[in-house]
This record gives sequence, C-alpha cells and structure tokens, in this order.
Amino acid sequence: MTPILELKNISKAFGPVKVLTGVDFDLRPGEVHALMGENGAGKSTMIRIAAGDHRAEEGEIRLDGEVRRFAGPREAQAEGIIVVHQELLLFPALSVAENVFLGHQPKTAAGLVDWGRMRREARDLLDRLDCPNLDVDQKVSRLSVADRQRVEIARALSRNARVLIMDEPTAALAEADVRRLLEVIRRLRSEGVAIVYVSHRMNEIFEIADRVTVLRDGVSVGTRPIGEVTEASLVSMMVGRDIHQLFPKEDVPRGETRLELRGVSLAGVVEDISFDLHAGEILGIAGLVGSGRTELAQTIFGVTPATSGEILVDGKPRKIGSVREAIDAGIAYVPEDRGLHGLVRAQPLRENVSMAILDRLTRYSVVDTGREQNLASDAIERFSIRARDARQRVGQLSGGNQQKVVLAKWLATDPKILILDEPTRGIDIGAKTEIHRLMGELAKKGLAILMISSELPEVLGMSDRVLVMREGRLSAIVDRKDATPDAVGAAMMQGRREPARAGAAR
Amino acid sequence: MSRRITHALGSLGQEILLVVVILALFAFVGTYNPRFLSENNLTSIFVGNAYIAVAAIGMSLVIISGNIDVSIGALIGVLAVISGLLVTNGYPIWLAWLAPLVLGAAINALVGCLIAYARVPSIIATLAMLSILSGGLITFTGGQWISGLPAGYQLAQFRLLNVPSPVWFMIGMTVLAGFLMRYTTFGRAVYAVGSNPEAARASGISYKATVVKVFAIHGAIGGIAAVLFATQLQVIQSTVPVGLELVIITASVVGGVSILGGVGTVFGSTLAAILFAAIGSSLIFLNVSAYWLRAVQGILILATVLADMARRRRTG
Amino acid sequence: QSAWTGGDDQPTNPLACTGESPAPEPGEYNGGTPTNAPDRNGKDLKVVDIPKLVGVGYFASTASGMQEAAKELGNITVNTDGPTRANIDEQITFVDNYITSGVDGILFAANDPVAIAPVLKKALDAGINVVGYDADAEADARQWFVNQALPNGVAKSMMDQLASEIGEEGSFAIVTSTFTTPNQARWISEMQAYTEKCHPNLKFLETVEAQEDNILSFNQAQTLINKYGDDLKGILGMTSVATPAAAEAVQQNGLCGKVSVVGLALPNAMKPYINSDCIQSTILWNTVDLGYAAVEVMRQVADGTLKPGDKTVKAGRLGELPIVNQSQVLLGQPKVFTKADINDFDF
Amino acid sequence: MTSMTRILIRHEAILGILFVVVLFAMASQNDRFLTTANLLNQARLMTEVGLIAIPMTFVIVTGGIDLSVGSILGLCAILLGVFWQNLGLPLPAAIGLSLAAGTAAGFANGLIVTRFRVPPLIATLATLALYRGLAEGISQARSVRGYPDWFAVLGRGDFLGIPTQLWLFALVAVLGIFILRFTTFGRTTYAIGNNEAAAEFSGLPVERTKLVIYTASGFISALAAIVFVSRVSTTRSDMGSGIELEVITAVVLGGTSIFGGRGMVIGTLIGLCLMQILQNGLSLSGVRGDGTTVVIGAVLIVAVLISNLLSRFSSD
Ligand SMILES: Nc1ncnc2c1ncn2[C@@H]1O[C@H](COP(=O)(O)OP(=O)(O)OP(=O)(O)O)[C@@H](O)[C@H]1O
Ligand SMILES: Nc1ncnc2c1ncn2[C@@H]1O[C@H](COP(=O)(O)OP(=O)(O)OP(=O)(O)O)[C@@H](O)[C@H]1O
Ligand SMILES: [Mg+2]
Ligand SMILES: [Mg+2]
Repeated sequence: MTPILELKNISKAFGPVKVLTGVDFDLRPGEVHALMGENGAGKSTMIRIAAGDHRAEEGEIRLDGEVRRFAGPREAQAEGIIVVHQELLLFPALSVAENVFLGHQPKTAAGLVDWGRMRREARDLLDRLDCPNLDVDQKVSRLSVADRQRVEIARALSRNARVLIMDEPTAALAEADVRRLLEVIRRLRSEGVAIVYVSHRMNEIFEIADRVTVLRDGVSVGTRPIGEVTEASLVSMMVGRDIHQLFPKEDVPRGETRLELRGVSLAGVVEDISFDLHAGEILGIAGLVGSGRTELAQTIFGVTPATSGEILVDGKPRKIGSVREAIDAGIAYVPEDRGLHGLVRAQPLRENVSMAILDRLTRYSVVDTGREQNLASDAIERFSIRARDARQRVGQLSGGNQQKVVLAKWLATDPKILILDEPTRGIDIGAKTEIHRLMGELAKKGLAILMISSELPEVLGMSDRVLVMREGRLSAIVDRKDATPDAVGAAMMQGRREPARAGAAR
Repeated sequence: MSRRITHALGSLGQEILLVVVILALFAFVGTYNPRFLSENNLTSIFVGNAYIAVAAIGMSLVIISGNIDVSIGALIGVLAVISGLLVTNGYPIWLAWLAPLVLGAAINALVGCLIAYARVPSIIATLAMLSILSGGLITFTGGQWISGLPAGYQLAQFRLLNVPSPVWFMIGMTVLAGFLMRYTTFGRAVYAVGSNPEAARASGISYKATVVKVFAIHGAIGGIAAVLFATQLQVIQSTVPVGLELVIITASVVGGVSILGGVGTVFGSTLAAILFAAIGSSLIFLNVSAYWLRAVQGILILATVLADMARRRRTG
Repeated sequence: QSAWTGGDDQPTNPLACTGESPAPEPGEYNGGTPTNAPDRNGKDLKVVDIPKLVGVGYFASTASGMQEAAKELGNITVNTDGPTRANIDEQITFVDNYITSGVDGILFAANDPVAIAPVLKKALDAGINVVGYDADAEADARQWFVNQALPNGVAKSMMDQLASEIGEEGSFAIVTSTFTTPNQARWISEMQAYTEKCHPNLKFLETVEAQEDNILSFNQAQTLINKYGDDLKGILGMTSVATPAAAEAVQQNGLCGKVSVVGLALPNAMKPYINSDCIQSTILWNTVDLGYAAVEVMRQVADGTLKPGDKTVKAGRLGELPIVNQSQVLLGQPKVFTKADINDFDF
Repeated sequence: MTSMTRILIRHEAILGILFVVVLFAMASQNDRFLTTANLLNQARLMTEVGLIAIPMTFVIVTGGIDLSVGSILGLCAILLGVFWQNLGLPLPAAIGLSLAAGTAAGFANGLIVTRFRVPPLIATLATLALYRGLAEGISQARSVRGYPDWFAVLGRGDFLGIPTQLWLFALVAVLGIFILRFTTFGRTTYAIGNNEAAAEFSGLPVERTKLVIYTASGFISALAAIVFVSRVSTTRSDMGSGIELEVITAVVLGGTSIFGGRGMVIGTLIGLCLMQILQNGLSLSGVRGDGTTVVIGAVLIVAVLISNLLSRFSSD
C-alpha cells in the first residue's frame, strides 16, 4: 500500500538547537500510527512540520507520493491534514459551536454563516464524543481543561480528515472519555482515515495502534508493527535503557497530621469536605472530570478561599484567604493547567523557578541573582530538565520539561504539604517514573502529598489512601489495600443522581 | 430555547445596559424639561455624534481584531480636507464623496500591512500615523479653512423621510457591520483573530489578510465619517477636534467591545455614541454649570463601565 | 443678575453707551527692552511668528497679512510656526527653540499671558525683538503688543449689534471656545459690564463651551435652540469657529430672522449666511491687517523708529496707528461686516 | 544576563545608535544644537513628560495603560493654585496636599483596575474625562498666578549649574531603573505583564503591586504638575492635556511592549531623549513643527521595524 503521507529525512532546528535530524516517517490509509518518545524528543515539532505549521530545513514531505511544500496550515488543511494540537488552540472568547467550526463554517445558500446548522452539527459531534452536558453556546473560556480538550477533538472531527494527527489528545481526559475517543478513532480508521496518534500512555498505544514509531532526541529510533513490541521494549527504545518499576511506591510510616479539613465548602462547587493528611503520606484524589477536585485543591491553596469550614495545618486552624497565606502555611500547589497557572512562559527558566520564593531570595527586596542562578542550575540537574541553560525561556521547552520546571518551582518553596494536580499529564514515561520516584522520596522525607490524577493506575499505584470525589462531595476514602480499580471506580460513578451516602465522606 | 435567549442576552448585555441608561436619561431629563424630548432635540442628539458613531463602528472592528487605532481622528481630518479640496477645485461632487472612502481604505490598508506583515504593534503603528497625518495635514493646508463649498455637496444636510442623512448612515452602517460581523466568515475571522491569533492560524484563517482587511474597512468607514464631518457645515476645518480618537475609542469600549479583543458587537458603540450626545445635551437642559460638564460626563462614563463590570460578575 | 459664565475676574471698564469714547492716553511705556540687541537698523530681519496654534483660519489669515507686509518691506522674512493645539507648553517649546536657533524677532499670540512670559523674557535677554499680537503676554515680557481692538470696544460692538438685532429685551446665549481662553474670558467680562450699564434689560441665559471644534459648536448651538425655543432670540459667538457654526444651526432650523447670530468670525466663513439674509452681520477686526501691522511694528522696533514714549506709529498702508495702554498699538475699532460690504473682503 | 534582556539590550542598542546618529546629524546641521546650554535646556523642557514616563513604563510592563496622567497633572496644578490662593494655605502645604490629591487620583485608578477589574484602558479613559472635568469645575476656568519667587527655582532655576528639575528627574529615573531591574517588585511587575494568573498562583502580590504602580503614576503626575506650574508660573485647567500620548510614545519607542511583560526604564529614557533632540534639532535646522511631527512618526516606525528585523535573525 502506498503511504498517504510520507516524511523523508526531515531536519529542523530552532536557532542553534537541532530538534529533528533526518527523521523518516510514513503513514498509510486506514492505520493508526503511534508516535512515541520522551518529552522534547521532537514529536510535536514533527507534527507541526507535517501540518504546514513549521517549515523543515531539510527533507521533503510527500502526499500521495507527490512532493509538497505547505506554506501554512491552511494549505495542509485543504489536503485534509488535520491536527489536534497538544496545547489546545482554541478561542476563549467564542462559543463552543464556533470553536468547532471556525475556518470552515457551514453556510447558507447566500454564502452566510449558518448559525443554526453550525450549532446542530456541533451538538452532533459532541454527542458522538458523548458529552451531552457540554453546551454548544457556552464560551470556551468558561470550560474546564477536559471540556476544552473535547472541543479541540470535536473540531478536528468536524473537518473531513484524510490524515488526522492527534498530539496527546487524551492528556486531559479521564478513562471514560478515553474509551469513547478510542472508539471514534477505530471507526475513523475503518473508514480509511490515516491517523497519527501521540500519547505517553502505554495502554492506549497497545489498544489502538497498528504501528509505532519512536523518536529519541530528534532521531527516529525505528518503526515497528505493534505486535512486535512490548511495553518494556518500547520504553527502552524511548529512553535508551530499561525501566522496570513504573510506580515505585515505597511504604513510609505515617507521621503526624499535617493538614486537616473540617467541613470545608466553596459555595456551589465543593461541599462539606473533611479529611486529614499525614506527613509521609500520599493521598490520591480520584474522580470524574468535573467532580471538583481541582476546585478543592485551589480552595486549600487559597486561590478560591473556602466559604465555610476549617483548615488546620499542623493541628492549628489557619486562615487561608490567599495564595500567599497558603504558601506561608507550607502548602505548595502544582496546578493542572501549567501554561495558564503554572508558568510565565515568556520568562526564563530561572525566573520561573524562583517565582514562588522571591521574598526569600532577596536582601532589602533586591533579588540575589547569584542565589537564583544556583537554584535554577540545581533544579535543572535534579529534575534533569532539558534546557539550553537557566536563561532559556520556559515557553520554548517541551511540555514535559515545562512540567518539571513547575515542580521545581514549588519544591523550592520547601513545602510541608504538596498538592499535585495531574502531575504527570503529558509527561513521558521516563519523566513520569522520575516524578513518581521523586514523590516517594519526598514522602519519605516527611512531606504530605495530595495528588489529583485522572489516570486511575497512577492513583492506585502511588497512593496510601484514595479519596474519591463525586459532584463536589467526598464519596469515599479507600485504603491502599482496599483500593482496587473496581472499588474506586464504583465510588466515582455510583448513584450519580442519588444523594451521597452520609457516612462515606467521614 | 430559553437558554439560547439567555445567551443572546448575555452577549448583548452591554447593549441592553446602554439602552436602559439612554432611556432612563431621556425619561429623567424629559420630566425636568419636556423640550428635551421634542422631535427637534431628539434629532439633534442622533445627528450630533453620528460621524463619531460611524467611525466607532470601524474602531470596534479594529478592537475586536485585537488591535487599536489612535490615528483615526487625524485620518478623518485629512480625508475631510481632501474631500473639500476636490470639490472646491471643480471635481464632481460624487468624487469628493467617494475619494475619502477609497483613500481611507488605502491608507489604513497600509497601516494594516505594517501591523500584519512587519509586526509593528498596532498602537505604535497608529501612534506614528497620528503624528504623520496630523503633521502632514498642517503642512499641506497651511491651516487654511476650506470654504466656498458648492451647493449640493452637503451630504450630511440631506434628509430622507424627514430624517437627516447622518442618522441613516449611522443606522445603516451599524446594521451592515453588525450583519457582516455575525454572518460572514470574514466577520467571524475577525473575532477569531482577536480571540487567539495562533489558534486562528491553526484553523486556516490568515491573520495577516484579516488584519489588513479590518484596517482597510475601518479606513473606508473613517472615510464615510469624514464625509459626514466635512458636509455638515459650510466650511471645513483643517484641524481635527482635539482628542477625537479618544472619544471614538471610548464609544467603542463603553459599547462593550473588549479591549482584549474577540468580544463585542458594533451595536454597542453606536449606542454609546448616542449616549455621549445625549449626555452633552442633557447637561445643558439640566442647567448643569458648564464648568462641571466634563466631570459629570466622566462620572457617567465611569458609572456605565462599573455597572457593566458588576453585571458581568453577576452573570459570571 | 448673576455673573455671566465664562468671564474672568479682572476689573472691567465699560465704554460710554453712545458717542465716541475718547482714545485712551498712551501713558508711560511699560514694555520690556532687549538687552544688547545688535543694531538692526535697515538690516535684513529673520522673524518667526508663533501664533496660538496653526491650522485654524484665523491665524492663517494673520499669517497672510504678515507675508504681505514682509513682501512690501522687502527686508524682512517671516516664518509662521506653532503648535497644532492651543497648548501653553508646546508654544513655550517653540519659542525656546527659536531663541536657540537665533532669530532677530519673535511675533507671538500668547496662549497664556503668564506662562509665556519667562521664555519671552529670555528672548529679550538674548537681544531678540519681541512683539505680540492678538493675545498679549505680561507687558514687561515683550516690547509692543498690537491690539486688534480693545476688549471694551469689542464688548460694545457685540452688545450694541445684538441689541439692535433682537431688541433691548431679548434673551441670548453665548457659545465660546473654552472658559480658559483669556481673550474670550476678557471679552465676556467686558460684555457683562457694558450690558449692565447700557442694555440692562437684555437677558443673559447661559454660556456653553465648544472648544475649537465646529461640529461641537454646531451641536451646542443646536441644543441651545432646542432648549429655549422661542425664548432664545440671539446667539453670541465668541470665536471664529463658533459663530459660523451657530449661524449654520440657525439656518438648518429654519430660524433665519427669528434667532440672530452676532459674533466674531472671518467674513469668508460668514458669507453664505449673510448673503442669504439669514444672518445680518459679523464682527471682526481685519485679521490680515492685524498680521500686517504686527510685521510693520516689528520692523520699526528693530529699526529703532518706534520708541517708548511715541504716541503713534506708521504702519504702511494702514497709516498712523495710535499707541494706547502704555505699550500697545491699537489696530482700530472692530468692524461690523454686513451684506453691504462683506463681499469686498477676502479673508 | 537573561535571553530576554539580551533582546531588550538589542532594541536599546538600536535605539542608542539611532540616538547617536540623530545627535550627530543634528549637530552637523546647526552649530547651536550641540551646546551644553541647549542640551540642558532641552532636558528641562522634557522633564514633565520624562517624569511621567517612568511610572508609565511600569504600568505598560504590567500590560496596563494609564491615559489619565495628563488629567491628573491638570487637576493637581489646579488644586495647587486653589489650595494656595483660595484656601490661603502656605505654598509648601499646598504642594503637599496637591501631591496627596494626585496620589489619591492614581490610587482610585488602581482600585478601579484591581478591585472592579475594569480593563486599564477603559478605566483610565473614564478617569481621563473625570479628572479633567474636576479640574475645570474646581477652577471655574480661573488661572492662579503670582507665585512667590522661591517657587520658580524648581521649574526655572539651576542647582550646581544643572536645571533643578533635572535632579528630581534623575532621582526618579534612577529609582525606576533600580526598582524594575533589581527588586522583587520589578520581578512581580514583569510576571504580571507576562502571565497574571501564574503570578497570582505563585503567591505574588498581584493586586497590591498594580495598586502601587497606578498610585505611583498618580503621584508622579502630581509631581510633574508642581514642576510644570513652577516652570510656567501659572495654573490652568487645560494643563497637560494630550501629554499621555507623548508619554506613551516615549515608552513604546523605548522598547516596552504594549502587551506587557517586556521593557526597561533605560529604553524609555533613550526614547524620550531621541524624541526631544529630534524636535529640537529639526526646529533648529528650520523644519517647522508639523514637519517635525511627521518625522517623529516615521522614526517611531523605523525604530520598531529595525528591531523587529534584527530580532528575527537572533536565536530567539
Ligand atoms: N519554538 C521553539 N523555539 C525553540 N525551541 C523549541 C521550539 N519549539 C520546540 N522547541 C524545542 O524542540 C524540542 C522538541 O520539542 P517538541 O515539542 O517537539 O517535543 P515533544 O516530543 O512534543 O515533547 P512533549 O512530549 O513534551 O510534548 C524541545 O527541546 C523544545 O525545547
Ligand atoms: N473556569 C470555569 N468556569 C466555570 N466553570 C468551571 C470552570 N472551571 C471548572 N468549572 C466547572 O467546575 C466544576 C469543577 O471543576 P474542576 O476543574 O474542579 O473539576 P476536576 O474534578 O478537577 O476535574 P478536571 O479533571 O477537569 O480537573 C466542573 O463542573 C467544571 O465544569
Ligand atoms: Mg509535544
Ligand atoms: Mg482538575
């Protein structure tokens, strides 16, 4: 079968940084071709070249065997090459329906935008992704990350793609959504669409991919049919070494109570939450998308201060009315939306890492840049961040490396309580292992960790206890030994319309 | 269905607020002095700021696209003078009416190119244009007023169905632009570009072409405003009213166009321009000491803006 | 009756209601003197003219009078340059730059008499001849000031004309540029004083501001008409921008003959209204002559032929002009242009 | 040195070179240009704009803008006169109160922007009208004159052979450079401009910082008012109108991004000086004011174009 899309000997550099060197890639109709690699390996860059977004310095792109040069995304789209971008390129000020159809709105006979049809078709597409609660007239700026991801996917589906490229489409999605997306992909494949699928989640790859190509440091390590690889062999292709334990959770003796919530509510969003968190403990929070986990974390962190209830740190009630007060109380929060809340992308790595502890790096409120530089260099080393140096702008780093910068930034505050909101979202397996190892290490040192994750295996693997949320309330707290996928899954889903059982939350 | 209406109301919130404010003002001043509501005075209010309302339509497009234009006042001045010079030098009247549109579009398309292709931020490009146009205008005219305009040139004094033509222009342009912005792909592209230029690019919308077109249209609309400005009286001033650009921008933003781009409609700016005219007239009718006129105007603008913020917070 | 809005609070000096007022005595010279000015007698002079602002018809016509004089004299060049807004700060910067560039003489029309004084004194100190016209500075900051008309004379002309058009008992309103403009404020004060003395039954309604913006002037006049209806008999335009705009408003409302417009305006701008019998008159000094006289005075100051203590000065085609108020050259009485003679003038 | 500042240095380098080129070009045109007396005098003339440009740099770096500075200047000038003459306070007390009033006006801007979350452009457009209106209302259009001689020292006198106000300006400028460059406050300012939400999530005092910046802008505008009044020895309610555009031109010419997050006080200073010597130098070479305005507009575009061009070749 002739490949529909073929990249030959592609090389690309950003200034002095070589990102891709002589990469070959081919895509056949009716196949799902997975693209894997560590953070910063060059996956997104390769995709952007295929989509006409970047221009390669060397090499050629063949479409249906013919050499093509795309002047911009528009030309690639005209050929049916459609991309779900990793960083969610949406229009916050516009409605969901419009986001789905911008650039190719349905038109009336008179050539005018047909709003009615646009809303209806958007509705259909979203229904296909099984999100009936997503209002097509809602502004995207008011959607959660997960919903935005759905909109982005719906947008790609709205175009009749011959080549559909999905760059980590499931990064922000929970299990159930992933299922549905994979179904959609299977159907498209059967219709003959060629699909490039990027993900760091192994199980998805094995479930959906026909072939897999691995990139390492901008070089293609090889392309294999999925039947010829195992999880272990893929990992060693990506990382260049073997990684055995994915969730290296060590048992740490439970220390004293670090954080205690008593009946904490944020009117209308989070209701009556009580739990305690101990030194050395990793407390996982599971829940469906929109179950209020992020809101809870941000309430504890003072972003949206609680409207009632009490928060105790080290046994003493603390008023947490602002982020500053939370930091002063020894709380750190790694947000789920790193681009919006975690980082200042236009500023250098160094200034990002020091941002939360600026007041500690100053003398007479003058920033001690020497100490700041050391802090940043240490962070680069400790978290093996791939960056030119501490002066590189964070926006130029790959997603995973950006996440590491956020982690470094918050660990620099030397917190007692660390809240991680989707800490490994969009992170490669190597980095993920590293972050997990780091979490274990931190717990061992006596840190109390609250981890929100939509990846159930991660929650189950890492947590000492699992706290399950449903519709803004606590539905269960499950001990590690009882935490099976079924038990937790049931607590997440159970009685979605019934009132929560009273005792469960306590 | 009711949800749709809520959304529609939500997106027109500022427009409704303005209508309410205008009606309240009319009711209040009308009670105080019934002459305020005389047909004559209402007409004056609508005519008074018509050229500002027209110019604010173009400005709204520019702001929705995520840009700004501080040179529009100077452009109106230049185009008005050109129109006047054409007609006093014996060119046909229709040409004197049409030339400002074409020239306005051409000049601003150039500015648009500077912004889109050379990546000069719009405020800088237009600050520069402000200097160039206002300086150039004086150099060119030497400060002479243009008088001796032929009969039949005064487009702004024409009436249709006993309604002065500036009002027709104001309403017509508003409806036209409103339609353009909502029902054409170009209009939606303007919102897209203002909301997220990178995403627009990824959706196959050309940022550059859109911005250039927006500025060209804005220039053409500025040309219409200039013709209304030039033809209202028997002389054409060769200077622009001081701070005209700020009045036009204020009309746009008080009308609900978000300065951050991507949000707003053209109806709001027209209502805001009418509101400004109504405020100016009201204060005279209410015998507010003219010394305090501007302070009261400032307070009213501030109050409208704050009310809008409060409303937005309530509706989320 | 309460004070008219828009006036200043300097003392007023209303003229007699009827008959010629005796020309005021010149008094003792109170202008300044340039220090170490070179002998410029008969030499070529480089003079700069800095009006309040450029881009308005008024100062364009004074500038044309200056060029006329310069051409006639042959040994003087005048260059007009100034801010595009009537802005005290920018005007000062213009004067300052011309001092540095080394001109022989500065002609100015001050936006603010006090604010401009220091920099004019600096010019005098640099040996530059300084002569004002249209709007004065503090007396010791310049040598001579060419006064287009005395404020009480302007007031008398305006109010007598108004009373003759709307009767002794009519009501009127004023459209001015801004309340902060010194000339207009002075005239309004004098008009009030003169009205109290000579036309006590005229009823002042209010003053509105219209900047130097003719559309705004039009709107303001329109609003006054709407507000007062038949009660409004006259509109006084205090600037050459406001008066034609007010006339336009009257004409567009079909109120020709019912509402009078009396005011200061260039004849050219008023011709359409006067020729169509909508408006009866416009009052102004000859602005071309004003510029002409300013250059003539500058020439004579530089030559040393105009000295403190003189009672008159020869000003080319204008003949002898009287010296008043210690160091002012008086152009004459404001002129009332009517349909009979307005077409004889082109400025 | 960070990569960000490297770019900025580059823009400044361009500007610096441009400055030197213009300096020599002007000097070769006219031998009265490059004299200590002229340059010091020019420095005196640009002090008010310069003073306000320093806090404006901060404001623009946060991604905001303050259009009300000219109106605050006018209001404070009027208050100085009113406190001194109408209320009979001693002049130093009047100065103190006037400075306090300016600070309060800036604080009010800050409150509207932070508490009510009104976009700065709209907020300060409204207060631009309000403060100017207050100035007109309070003054009743009367000027206050006849200040004592000692007061003139600030605006017209010298200290150690250098214009008095230049010392003040230098002090404010050095403080501005230092604070923006080296302190946590400066860091916070940049962070706000680049990503306000992230700054908030990092526990940086976002609201307080913005409040302080707008307040400082008001205070410095008041200070500029004092200097201005002292220089021209009169107060008028129209003082400082239109100064905001001059200030913003200087700041953006100096390389501060209008979108926030980038910019340095040094750049602003160079931009300011470049504008001033252009104005002065061209005037001395016989170019009229309107021509100068045109040239400044062109220079603004050229400066931004060159630096855009160069940054394209840089590694970033
Ligand atoms: N615009 C840019 N300028 C400079 N460097 C860039 C730019 N975009 C990407 N890079 C660099 O190119 C490399 C590859 O990035 P890319 O985003 O392709 O990685 P990725 O494989 O998609 O990683 P991830 O899994 O984290 O998304 C990274 O080192 C990144 O820092
Ligand atoms: N910016 C927003 N505006 C309005 N509603 C929001 C916004 N962000 C989240 N929500 C809503 O608030 C509720 C809680 O969302 P939250 O993000 O806390 O959920 P979560 O359990 O953390 O899920 P996720 O996996 O998306 O992080 C959801 O119903 C969500 O749709
Ligand atoms: Mg990627
Ligand atoms: Mg979440």
